[in-house]
Amino acid sequence: MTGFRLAKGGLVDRSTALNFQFDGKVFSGLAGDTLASALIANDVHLMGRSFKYHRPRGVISAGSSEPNALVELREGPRKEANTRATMIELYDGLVAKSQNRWPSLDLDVGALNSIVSAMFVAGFYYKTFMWPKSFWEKIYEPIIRKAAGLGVASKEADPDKYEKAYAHCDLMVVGSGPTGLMAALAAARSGARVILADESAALGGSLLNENEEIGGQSGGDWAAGVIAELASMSNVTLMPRTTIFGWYDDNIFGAVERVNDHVLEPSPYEPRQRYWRIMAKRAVMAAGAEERPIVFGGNDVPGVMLAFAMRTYANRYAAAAGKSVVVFTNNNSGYRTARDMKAHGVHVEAIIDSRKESLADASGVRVLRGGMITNVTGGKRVTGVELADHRGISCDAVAMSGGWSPIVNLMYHRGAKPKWDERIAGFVPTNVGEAFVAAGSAAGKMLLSECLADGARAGTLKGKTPAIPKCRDEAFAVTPLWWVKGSAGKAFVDYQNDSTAKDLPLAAQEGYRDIELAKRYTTAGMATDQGKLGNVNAIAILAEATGRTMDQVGTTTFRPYYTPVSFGAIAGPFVGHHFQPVRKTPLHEWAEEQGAVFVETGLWMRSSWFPQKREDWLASASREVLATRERVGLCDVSTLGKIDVQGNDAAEFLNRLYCNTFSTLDVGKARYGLMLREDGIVFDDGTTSRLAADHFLMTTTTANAARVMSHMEFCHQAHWHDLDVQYVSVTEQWAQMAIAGPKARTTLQKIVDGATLDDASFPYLAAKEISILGGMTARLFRISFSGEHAYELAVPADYGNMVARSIMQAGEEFGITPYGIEALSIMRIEKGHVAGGELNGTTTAGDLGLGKMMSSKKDYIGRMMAAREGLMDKNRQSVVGIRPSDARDKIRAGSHLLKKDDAPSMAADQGYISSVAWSPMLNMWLGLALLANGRERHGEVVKIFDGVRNIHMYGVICDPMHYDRENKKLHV
Amino acid sequence: MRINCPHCGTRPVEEFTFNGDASVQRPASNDPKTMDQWFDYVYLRDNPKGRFDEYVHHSSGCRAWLVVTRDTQTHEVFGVVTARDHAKKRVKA
Amino acid sequence: MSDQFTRISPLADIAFQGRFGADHAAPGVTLSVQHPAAIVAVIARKGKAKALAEALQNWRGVRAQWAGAEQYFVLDKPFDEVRKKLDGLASCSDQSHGRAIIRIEGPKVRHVLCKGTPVDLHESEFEIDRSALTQMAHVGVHLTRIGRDAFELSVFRGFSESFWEWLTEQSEEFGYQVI
Amino acid sequence: MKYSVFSLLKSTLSGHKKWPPAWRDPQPKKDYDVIIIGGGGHGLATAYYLAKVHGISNVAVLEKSWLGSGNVGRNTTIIRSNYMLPGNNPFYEWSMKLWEGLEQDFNFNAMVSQRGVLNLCHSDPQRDAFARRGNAMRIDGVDAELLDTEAVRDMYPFLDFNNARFPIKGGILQRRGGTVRHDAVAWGYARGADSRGVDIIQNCEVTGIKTVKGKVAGVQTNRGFIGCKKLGLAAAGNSSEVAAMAGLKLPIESHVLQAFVSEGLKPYIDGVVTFGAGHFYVSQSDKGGLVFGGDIDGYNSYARRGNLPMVEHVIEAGVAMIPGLARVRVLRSWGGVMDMSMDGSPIIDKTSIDGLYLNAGWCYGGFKATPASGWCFAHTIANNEPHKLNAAYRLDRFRRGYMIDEKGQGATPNLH
Repeated sequence: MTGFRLAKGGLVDRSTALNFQFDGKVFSGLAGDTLASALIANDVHLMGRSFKYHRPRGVISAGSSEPNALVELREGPRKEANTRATMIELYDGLVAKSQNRWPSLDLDVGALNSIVSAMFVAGFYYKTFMWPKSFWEKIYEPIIRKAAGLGVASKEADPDKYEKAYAHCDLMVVGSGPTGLMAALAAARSGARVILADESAALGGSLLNENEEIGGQSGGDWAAGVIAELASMSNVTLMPRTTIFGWYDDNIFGAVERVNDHVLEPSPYEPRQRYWRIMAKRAVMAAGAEERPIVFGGNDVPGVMLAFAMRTYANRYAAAAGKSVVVFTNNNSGYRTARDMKAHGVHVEAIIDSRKESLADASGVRVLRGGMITNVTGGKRVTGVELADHRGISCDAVAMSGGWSPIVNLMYHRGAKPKWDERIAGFVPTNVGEAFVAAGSAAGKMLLSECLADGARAGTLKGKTPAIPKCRDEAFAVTPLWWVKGSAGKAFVDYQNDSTAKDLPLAAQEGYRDIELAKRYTTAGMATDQGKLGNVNAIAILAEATGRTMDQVGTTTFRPYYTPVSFGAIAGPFVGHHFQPVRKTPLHEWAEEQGAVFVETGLWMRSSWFPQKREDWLASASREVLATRERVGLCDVSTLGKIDVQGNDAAEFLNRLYCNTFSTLDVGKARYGLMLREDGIVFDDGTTSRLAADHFLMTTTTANAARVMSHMEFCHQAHWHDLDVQYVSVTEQWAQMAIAGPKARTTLQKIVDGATLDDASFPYLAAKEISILGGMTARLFRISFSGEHAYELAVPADYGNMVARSIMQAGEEFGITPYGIEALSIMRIEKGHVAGGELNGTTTAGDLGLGKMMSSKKDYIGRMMAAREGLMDKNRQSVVGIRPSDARDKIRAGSHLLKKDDAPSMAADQGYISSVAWSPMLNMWLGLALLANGRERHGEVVKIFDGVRNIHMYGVICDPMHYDRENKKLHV
Repeated sequence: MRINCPHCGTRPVEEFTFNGDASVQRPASNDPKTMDQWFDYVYLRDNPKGRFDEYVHHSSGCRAWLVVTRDTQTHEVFGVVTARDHAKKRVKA
Repeated sequence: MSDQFTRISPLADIAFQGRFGADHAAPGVTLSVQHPAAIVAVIARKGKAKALAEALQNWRGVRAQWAGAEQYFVLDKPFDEVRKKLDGLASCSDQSHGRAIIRIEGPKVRHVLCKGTPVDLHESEFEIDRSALTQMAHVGVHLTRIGRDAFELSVFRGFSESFWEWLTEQSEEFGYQVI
Repeated sequence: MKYSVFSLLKSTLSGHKKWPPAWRDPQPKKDYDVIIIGGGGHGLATAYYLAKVHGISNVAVLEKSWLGSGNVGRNTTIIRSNYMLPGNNPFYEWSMKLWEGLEQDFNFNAMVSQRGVLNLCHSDPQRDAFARRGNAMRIDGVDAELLDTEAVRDMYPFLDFNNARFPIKGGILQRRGGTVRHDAVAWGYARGADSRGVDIIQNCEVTGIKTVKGKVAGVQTNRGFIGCKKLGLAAAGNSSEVAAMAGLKLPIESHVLQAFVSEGLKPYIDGVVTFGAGHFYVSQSDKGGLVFGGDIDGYNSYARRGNLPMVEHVIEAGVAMIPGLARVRVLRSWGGVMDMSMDGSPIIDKTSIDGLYLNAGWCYGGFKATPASGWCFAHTIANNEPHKLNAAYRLDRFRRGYMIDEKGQGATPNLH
């Protein structure tokens, strides 16, 4: 043995040395090491500080349950806090730092908390820090927040990628130890689709850590043989480095595969981690059992660790936790560790067995039966132990085993609870249904032979169960020992959160008797290991303090995540600009050519304005409005929802959906329609055209397109299935552009084939198929949102950019100008047309001034509820126009309105400004507002309250139609 | 949670949108005397702990509206029919 | 109809030919943008579902892909011809420009697609010529298996660029080729 | 024993052996003046204010499980009063005022921490809507600030300002908003109510409501019949089930809302921030965990657990808002059952049954309302008439057409 690296054995690759840094110091480890094993091999045990008292802490476990040895791994944007040293596969160039200490791990000022720790009992903060009142936020809380927390997380974007995927299988096996391998083998040989997942880098589970014998070979060799067979089968998927973190309804499992956490940087084509949703017809829980600590004085001094962990470091990683070891146990595991350590040449001082009697094989190591460790000496490293009989034993490491807890967390993610089994002194699974069964030690089967047989049974979906190989069993016997009562110093139940054995009885004494209350009051079980190591001890101590049984106290609720999961994995590739897909219109390229500034509108990118030179948005939009109102403008309106409605009952269907009537609409004509929700509130509006007796083209607002479609599907399928009507979204089929302005007709006429666009053949609200550009079939609608003489032209999407360019060319002589939705918005506000600001899900047709559209001759969605008292109330807010009293003032959307002489208060509130625009036509700011009893108040001067911008002024209420009230321009 | 869409087969819950109690039925009459029925239909909901019939839209699949019978505590799905068949059956009954 | 006009695919600016991603010997998947003569959404009129299904089955040389209850996408024949042929049986809507179709094939095709769809595409569960409506990467996808290791993915044209970006990124680890 | 630094010091010297129980564990009496069903935040607060404000202390709070086991023990701890509509705004502001004096009032440190609630906006219409909301607050004297992008960047430079799909265009900030240690609210109210004579009876499940001639007479429980003159239902999440015992059908659906906490971190984010282009909000607890959540799962449920699609939806939005979160790990998720009402607003009212009162429909906003809800419900029960602060929360508002719909989603509970 050189230092603490054992001379022989282990699964590490002695030919590959890896350099790494911990707290700035360079160390060397071996391929196959974890960071924890490499540090232990370098005689580094102090790896972290605890949460509350900042106690020095070393590694406790050798797996994912580790509560103490948490480090900040990597640097810069790849830095990740709280990473378990026990799960970090060593790679060359690894950089890690200890955390929750200042200024250094060795000298941590926070450890002063320990001195006043007598006061810091469970719940102390609920009883103090209340005076003076202002001190909590200014003084106490900032100090607590700074001292609390664990690692420091990066605030920079992660340079690595993540992926998501779905998987399906007949059988998923969680855990690849003896049980899991047998289960997978049984299912795989019958031809079933099998997934075998294990959180470790290597498959084999405990067989990699323990000295076992199966089928005449070592456990490791047997496992390698089974894994090779499984790997050769096309119906088997092996998933090492994959943690099943949660069980969800209908046997869907969430999992994270750590694809590239074991390398310095992933390849550019591969993700760091991959998130899986595994849909398993059946699953087997074969994750084994977790060893428990014993609660005794100083059970947290670096060098004290679980017995299983100590022998794992020796057997698998060839790392000795010490040179002279004491074992403290209440079951056979301690003996196993003593034997293994002795075989590795480590001196074992004694086995302290809390039981008066035991038959376990100590292989010549001194056994102190009925012994108790009351204290561990040493601050940052074990120097010895003190026993209840005041004897002292010098040593540099302590192995402890308080018994075993089946790892069943996943099985209780859907609400069931485990039950206490006295025989193994652990909570074992209850039946949660045939789709998810526990096997092996996860089911409380503590002998290797039982595990192999149980795994084979659980994995047999059809046909014969495979033969069970013979093996050597280690006897299992345990007598509970939870808490060494005469402990000197602190005895920890929850290491990371510093909950001690005394906290739980105190919680009970104060009334927090329920395990859930005790957990919340003491924080035991709430650390990053979620109580994997400490919860059973906490339950036992609480049971004793309150005179209840283990089952009466019960467990806290098991919940995802089995181990913590990175945000990145769950977010997958949908981050940054890829958070949501981008939806582009068929005229996007044309708009880009015209210099459009795009704006996110839902998922769409819409052209917002088309600046020239150094115009800002207002100058650009104003110019676009003037050009359109004086000459002609072209606007992309492709995002409006378009739904093809066909069938013999299409007209009847529309009659029932809209509050106004569509059955009377002539073929070749368009009509504005208003849809209500069933509660009588306005849902959506748009222009719908009749293309044939049994064929309509409905348009919806951009925002509501999908909801209108769902609504139609619901109404048809759930209410009116007898109607002969078919409908499909054709939004994406058409590039649609508005051509508006006095020169719209002349511009369009230049590209239309044959037809003449005069008022006789193409009057206002005409809607017809035409031919353009010498043979392209298009649809032309004479409708207007801007208030100008305007058309909307729809052409098949792939031709959109070409047609838009042709129109620009045709209109060039008239000064055609592209305009965006800013200009569109200005023009609709000038015209008093309602849009999103007014169609806000709380307004009625009456509020919008559209009450007359509501037919009284037919049934339609929303008709009845619209008649309720509250929806007819004359004091409801209705749409009005508003202008500043002083034409130089700028009014702003979101301002509230008060009576001219009222002081601000909610009670006096009269409404608010819903939409605002600078009107280049009227040379002032103007808007639409929702005002109580608004239609009766045209001409009234109101106070405009804009408290968030601290700008207040007066305004005049007017008709919503600010511009061209006679609609003359429609017919220019 | 997975739902067996009669048209598409079994799909996970992310493909579906829920719209609640399917026991409600849109009244046939517009007579103001039926206001109580309308109020019940629009606003009151069966909300049992246990077996529940609900409207579900296969919004990211075939876009059929379904009536799913499901346990609201265990989320177990007992049965699925299309809303169309559900409505037809109700007319007969 | 407008055959003399040049159609510009929404993927024209992004689906460049070539070899991309990880450099394995052979590409894991091969992607190509498809341009069927037409895509017609066909929905049975009331009471005509069976007759429609039969008419489509008996119409030689036409691909009719299932697209929901009593609905199909009919490919390859011009819209007017489809409409005339199915007159009285179905309502037809032209979607030729509304959807973009990407073919993806190769030994890793299922490995790529399982990153998007929850549909089990294992041969034993999803046979050739079968279609599904599903969602991948927040985009609605009409998916058809056209061969053992070949699928067509049809999406609304407005999403096609985003979808292409996602699909190619998922293919990178296997190496992919665009033809 | 009054909690103070002095009592803590004194107890430390005696080894903490003398701390009395925070509340008794009484046997139910034969009858009470008032029974409250539900030992959560609202029920305990109601009992506290019945005793403290109205002098009614012959009160029992019946809790079917452990006290605070409902939504008060499983929320994301946020308090705010940034409402827009007249029916809501004064009520929530009253709640905020009660929070501000709560700890001294009930002698329990609930860690009321006004570190600010910031809602982000990502479009011009959204900013206009925020201005409307902010002005509705300011018009009634409630604090609200409209921030532009730069002001948001100054506060939280690590939000995604570089590569966002939906760029941050500003936000609305309520500095008086913040967080409260949620369990401690239940404990503080329980201790305060208990010390004023209220019986808090845990593990006592109501199985039936007895009425005589249209008047409440008492409740059947798993611990026998308990009589009462007045009965208050404060069992949000289960309101429909409890109300059904009295033959009432409610405008409510029960839905599951998931919440999450990350591993503990050194101070990362100071206040509460809400994403405006998806469902995500986050704050950091005093212990260091990032506490966050998003939207309800969307299907009716009484299970206190959800499914993965909403987990993904929330966490995608989280990383979209704060790219650095990618390497932070989420530790635990859980679920609570919400009363989703038909307009997204609650009900605090009398019912058609004499002596039966209803406190329900909190959607996922019940925690911040706890003090005012208890205060108003106590008033309503004591006076048999709502206080003007809860006058809009009437049960008949749907029938009459006076909904309080902040989101404008209508009678679709899972969209509120």
